[in-house]
Amino acid sequence: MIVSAFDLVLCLTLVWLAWHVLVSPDLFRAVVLFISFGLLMALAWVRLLAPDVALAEAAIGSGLTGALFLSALRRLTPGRRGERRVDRKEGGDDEGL
Amino acid sequence: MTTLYVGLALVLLFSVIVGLLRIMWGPTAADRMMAAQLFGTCGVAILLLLSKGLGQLIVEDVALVFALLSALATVAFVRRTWTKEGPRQTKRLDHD
Amino acid sequence: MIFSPGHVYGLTGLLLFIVGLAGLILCAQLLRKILAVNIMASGVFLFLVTIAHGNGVLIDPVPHAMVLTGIVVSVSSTAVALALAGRVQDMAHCRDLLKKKARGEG
Amino acid sequence: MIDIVGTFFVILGIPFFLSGTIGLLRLPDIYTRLHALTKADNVGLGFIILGLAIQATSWFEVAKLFLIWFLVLLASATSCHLVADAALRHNIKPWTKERA
Repeated sequence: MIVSAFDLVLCLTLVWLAWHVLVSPDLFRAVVLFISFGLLMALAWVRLLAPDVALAEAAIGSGLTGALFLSALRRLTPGRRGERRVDRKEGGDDEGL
Repeated sequence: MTTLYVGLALVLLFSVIVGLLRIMWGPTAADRMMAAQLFGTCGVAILLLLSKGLGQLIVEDVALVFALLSALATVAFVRRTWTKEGPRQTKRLDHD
Repeated sequence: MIFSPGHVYGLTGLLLFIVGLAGLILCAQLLRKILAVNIMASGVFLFLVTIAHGNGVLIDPVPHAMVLTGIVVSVSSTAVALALAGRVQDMAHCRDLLKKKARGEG
Repeated sequence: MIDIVGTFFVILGIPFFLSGTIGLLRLPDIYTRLHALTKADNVGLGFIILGLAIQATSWFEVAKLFLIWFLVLLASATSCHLVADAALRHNIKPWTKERA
């Protein structure tokens, strides 16, 4: 019973995260949401009795992919100085989806 | 036993979900990154509780890898994304 | 037990694939397209592992091996795609398919 | 008996995690949030690991659990320092009562 509640909450969170990765106006926020998505995927693998896949996902999916996206983000964001883009005090901008 | 430990893992999962709010609001980039760091620690705890609750000892190894690599994303963020100087790409284009 | 994990996770994998596909088609920014492809890949992996899980008694190891290989392949192809996106931005001076300017206040 | 003590410690760790999350949401600026996050979570994880180590079946498992805790401590100390340092270099002023 409690186990299926865990499954349900985890799956809803995964879908919610995937949706917000794609619709959030700020690219940096999308990347951070994607990193947390990877972390929660590892929990899903554990629940599906696949600890080997969970091991690979924990190493590659959350660690390496997150670092890759974060270091590519700097190059792919507009503006002459990256920190003005990433470090805005107010909420996200509305430059397309 | 299973009910208790998976229930505690569920409580921690809810705490992660509430922490998502900081990623959504976070005024600065560092706030968002710190929330992701919280997820790393919470993920380790959830994995340990699940390993005890479901009786899968090997899941502790997954928690070990999580703990080992949880700093990687933050280090990449501080060193590559949130730096002061301009994009490195402009420099390289000048050389070309 | 109300839901078997097979139902829940299989449905989630399907939903992730659909959401990722929609994002891949609808989003204009290159980085977001790469994120969408990653989400699609996660959906496919989730579905495969759910098939392997079955009813939780006998677990098929072949889809696990495929998913392990797929995770490694997807991270390398992500790296290549990110490098290509950076190259496209530098050469075409636009960072998405709507031709927004890459440099300057855009 | 051992199970009861171990479970007690595991349950004791949960409020620290919750306080870390609440601190992340409610504290006013990034430095205070860093403080709440790294301290509360590490103590919470420490209690959980202590509780699980009490119930562990082998010394190898105990060593593995404490290795996990050590790695998390190392990672969170490193990343907390790095983020606070970067935030100072970005001229983010620490919160004071007057400017609230």
